[in-house]
Amino acid sequence: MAVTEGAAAETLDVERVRADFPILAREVNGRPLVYLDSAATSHKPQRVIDAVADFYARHNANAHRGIHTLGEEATELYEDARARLARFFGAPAPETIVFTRGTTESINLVAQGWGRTVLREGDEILLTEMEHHSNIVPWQMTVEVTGARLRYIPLTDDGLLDLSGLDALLTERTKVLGVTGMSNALGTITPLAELIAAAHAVGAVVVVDAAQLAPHHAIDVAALDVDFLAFSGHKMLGPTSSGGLYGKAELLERMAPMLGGGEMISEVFHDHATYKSPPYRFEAGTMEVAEQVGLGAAVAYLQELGMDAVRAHERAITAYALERLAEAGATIYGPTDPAIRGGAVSFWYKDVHPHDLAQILNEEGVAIRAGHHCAQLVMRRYGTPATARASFYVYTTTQEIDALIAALATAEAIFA
Amino acid sequence: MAVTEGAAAETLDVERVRADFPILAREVNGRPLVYLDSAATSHKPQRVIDAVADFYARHNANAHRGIHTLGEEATELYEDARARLARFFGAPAPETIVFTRGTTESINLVAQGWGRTVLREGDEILLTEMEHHSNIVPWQMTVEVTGARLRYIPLTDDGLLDLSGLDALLTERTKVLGVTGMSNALGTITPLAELIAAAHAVGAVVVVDAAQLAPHHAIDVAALDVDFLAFSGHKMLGPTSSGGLYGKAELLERMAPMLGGGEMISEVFHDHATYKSPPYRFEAGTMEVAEQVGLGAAVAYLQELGMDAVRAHERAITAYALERLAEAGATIYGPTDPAIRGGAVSFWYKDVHPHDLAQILNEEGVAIRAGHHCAQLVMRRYGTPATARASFYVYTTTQEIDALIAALATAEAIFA
Amino acid sequence: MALDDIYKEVILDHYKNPRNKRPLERATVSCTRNNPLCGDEITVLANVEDGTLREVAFQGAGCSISQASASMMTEAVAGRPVEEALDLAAAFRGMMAGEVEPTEERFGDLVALKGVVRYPIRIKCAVLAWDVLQESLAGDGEATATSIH
Amino acid sequence: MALDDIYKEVILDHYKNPRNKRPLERATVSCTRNNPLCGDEITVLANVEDGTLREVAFQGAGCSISQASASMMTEAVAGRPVEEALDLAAAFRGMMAGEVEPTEERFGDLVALKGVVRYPIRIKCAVLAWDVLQESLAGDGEATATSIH
Ligand SMILES: Cc1ncc(COP(=O)(O)O)c(C=O)c1O
Ligand SMILES: Cc1ncc(COP(=O)(O)O)c(C=O)c1O
Repeated sequence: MAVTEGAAAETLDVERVRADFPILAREVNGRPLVYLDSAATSHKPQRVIDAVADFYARHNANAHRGIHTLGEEATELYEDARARLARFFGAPAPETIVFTRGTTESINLVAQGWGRTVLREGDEILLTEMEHHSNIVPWQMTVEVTGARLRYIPLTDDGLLDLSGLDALLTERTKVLGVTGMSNALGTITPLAELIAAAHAVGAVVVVDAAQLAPHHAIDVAALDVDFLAFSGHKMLGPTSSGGLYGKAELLERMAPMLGGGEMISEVFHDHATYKSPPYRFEAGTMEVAEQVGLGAAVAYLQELGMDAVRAHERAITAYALERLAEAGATIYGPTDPAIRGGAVSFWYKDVHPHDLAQILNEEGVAIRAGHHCAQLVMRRYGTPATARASFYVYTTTQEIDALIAALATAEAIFA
Repeated sequence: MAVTEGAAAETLDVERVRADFPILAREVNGRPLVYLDSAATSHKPQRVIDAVADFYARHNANAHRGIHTLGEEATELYEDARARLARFFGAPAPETIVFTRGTTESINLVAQGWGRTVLREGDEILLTEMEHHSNIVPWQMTVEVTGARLRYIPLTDDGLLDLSGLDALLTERTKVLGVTGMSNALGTITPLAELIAAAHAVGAVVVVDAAQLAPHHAIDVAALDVDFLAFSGHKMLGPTSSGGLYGKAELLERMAPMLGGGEMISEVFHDHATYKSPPYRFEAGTMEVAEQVGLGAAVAYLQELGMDAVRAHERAITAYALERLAEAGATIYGPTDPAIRGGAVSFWYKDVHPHDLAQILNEEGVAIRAGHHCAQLVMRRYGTPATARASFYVYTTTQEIDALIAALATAEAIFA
Repeated sequence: MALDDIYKEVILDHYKNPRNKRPLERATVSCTRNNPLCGDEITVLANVEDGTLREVAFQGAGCSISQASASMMTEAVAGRPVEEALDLAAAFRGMMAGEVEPTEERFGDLVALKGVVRYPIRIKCAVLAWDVLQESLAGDGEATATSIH
Repeated sequence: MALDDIYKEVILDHYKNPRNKRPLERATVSCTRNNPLCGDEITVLANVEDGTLREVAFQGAGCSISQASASMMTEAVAGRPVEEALDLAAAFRGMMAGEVEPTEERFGDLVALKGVVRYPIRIKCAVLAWDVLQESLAGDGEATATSIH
């Protein structure tokens, strides 16, 4: 299995991990910060903060431009980050990793650069109803230009993909299957290997939104045989504006650039230009150099923790949270088996509207997210405008879950 | 005049300025770093490095998402940066500033979001031959989709725009004039006020590439009456992956998004989505939050120096460099009057190829850039594949120019 | 405790027992808008005759702040000339921006929402109903899905 | 001084007095490519008969490294079977990647370029002519503007 889960995964020493994250020393409203919003963005270990600062203080230059020493150092740091990401994801070569600002830009790049080149009227793009807006809207925009058609895999009542009608949805008209590796709204981990095999059987290309999966799970793109995989650095301990797109070399080769400009060209004439080979064809203008270097440091940190241990911790803390939330009387959205879900837990607590709940919890230092989580199709499917969501990462403790549960009582008292 | 140059500009205390930039303490090849490549990217004062680090260490959260305290702080810092940039550029409202990763992305946003919406076959896009590839290739891509036609304002032998034939080039067919405020390859400062008036007289919209102008010159978009203005944070003391696009509100309102995804939408349905108002319509997914916060700190720093003093320093150091380079026997590309040019000086030194020159200078700690500077039309116009370029900023000293001149002698000795 | 500022009795009362939350058959204008942050949706319906808001109602679901604000709004503007209702909307927006003094004379029950000023994101919840009212009175009150933020 | 490593006599000699820098009327293959970093352009022309490079020439302008490398290359591969020329190209690339021992026996004058390994960006200058040679021998030697980087 490509999403590996070590049977004998080591566990994290969470207290030691926490010491690496300066923001966890913060207080909010006079209480210790209990940050349960890592699915929105993760915090950054000191090492990542230092990598960015150090880049500016010692190696700052534009990458791939200068002959001078700083230019060479910056280029090397930037390309080292690319190589590290390639290894992290099991990609065959660094050149299969295109740097982008994150998942949203990566999916737009596929939907435009590949989708608009390849898709025709009559073609179908198959998504799922649990996709984040970032894996829906770019395809809607591509549909407008190409005349292809969007279809959706529906959801079961308990938050899984309903694959019972897959044969009718996934046909030789299907040219793309866009699917999240893990839902940010439901926590669901999707059966990627199975979906990819089914898609390939009809000749469709698979675009995986790994924004939520990548931070918690070892991913091996080669073993998975995935065609494109999008990820966000800021959700996996890296800086904002870091991330990228893995793409199979032969697909990247056929892809048109989405942005034109400096450094992605080979030659520019008055009326046309020729472009570089991937990945540079897709990296127009000055890139997020310091940020990708910071992401390299984040990935190195994750590698040291060990992705098996990271996943084991997520699974354990999620199991604990699900149990405590159920005890407290919360309604959970999404699967309740920690083996097939990640650490983003959507819920309603009694009748307290998520906005009110988030506000009241914040007063106790507990940070959760309230809203539609950029997944309005999910909200509509389950008949609610919004949910409250608690999400976890390597620094989350059971004591923090306890703090969440305790704070729920305050909310109940106000709204009783 | 909108690009103001104070008659009695204060001057910079360059030594004090230098103390703010940690990288300037670096040595390269055993010599003090002499960084003459600020047109590629500027260095960052400690304050900017700290602003980014501080964001991660104390306020890190996704902007515009959370109800919790960190989310509110992150949102406030991000929007404060927007408001500061609006003031810095004399923009009427923060909402007229769209955040992007920099000039290249900004121009692509206009060329796609506005250009593809508005341009038709028969329409013309007028550029200049001194544009950076980032203000050429996005328009070529738009031409491919819309059938509009590209035309170019030619250059005079001494590196200015040749406006003698402007009446024939700028006609009622012209829907866009794309022009740089300052050429990165020639140093030329263009007569923006005049060009904007002429373009508006025929109903064309003006897109100014301010990548090089913004770092050195006070710009007042309202006084200039410019329609769109693109800028890069990393060239004006800010982090990589910061910058934006100013656009007149009524133009932004008509513009289609370039990227779809989370947070730029109002409502998402299976088959379509509705979008937010500008600027949020154009900010899909998690943005470069820490970076724009860092850019806010950079702009605050520039404001404290005073843009008149910044420009006065650029002018003085450029005058000195031009004089010394001419004495040394270098051939200058571009105008030689410091009043109408900025501090990016392209040259050939005797017969030493720019690549060789840059390499040899680097051995002495002097960092210059060699190449076509993403301006191949300029190179072709003046019949050279490449030039050497020395470029200056607030921390550049006359002693550094002297070091450059001294190092030229080494090159001459090797190639004599 | 700080939360008292925003979860006051009067707000909770309007939330739990919303006034004028019902269909309005005689509505001459109506408008539906959502808060893109949370997906909450509010419809405002009004019966305007001779430039006066004869009846005002609302529908939709949302958090306590948006529901209470909508409920109080229907009471505050019903029976008033359109001009006055729009003035009050502007004043309310001013109070939320911290620019208009939150006086009992001017705002009545609505003054209870003044604590929301301290929570920038919740301000959107508080003004949602007022935005929708304004849009419906602006004439283009068709229930389209244009956003407000 | 470190620069000696790269600006050796032999390199400067080939730069100042390039060998085989001329048109080649009997050329059976030719290819032009540019280095996108600096805009330097090199054309390689060769007369291939019976699988052997009878004559090899180059044209174009560039820095000392790219010009010297091209000049040395024309000397090194002329008269050799295509196979051998391609092997040498691969070996040269290996030397530039620091993976192939830079021996005089194998590389002759070309060994002078070994110092370039320390300057990653200049490696592109050194291999440019070899890339172009390879492409022209690969058959699709039309002078198109595909990039190499
Ligand atoms: C004049 C000009 N325009 C555009 C750009 C592109 O800016 P960026 O690389 O920050 O997108 C540059 C910088 O290289 C420039 O000098
Ligand atoms: C499942 C999923 N996909 C896509 C995204 C978008 O990622 P980003 O905002 O980093 O572009 C997110 C994050 O919000 C997500 O959770």
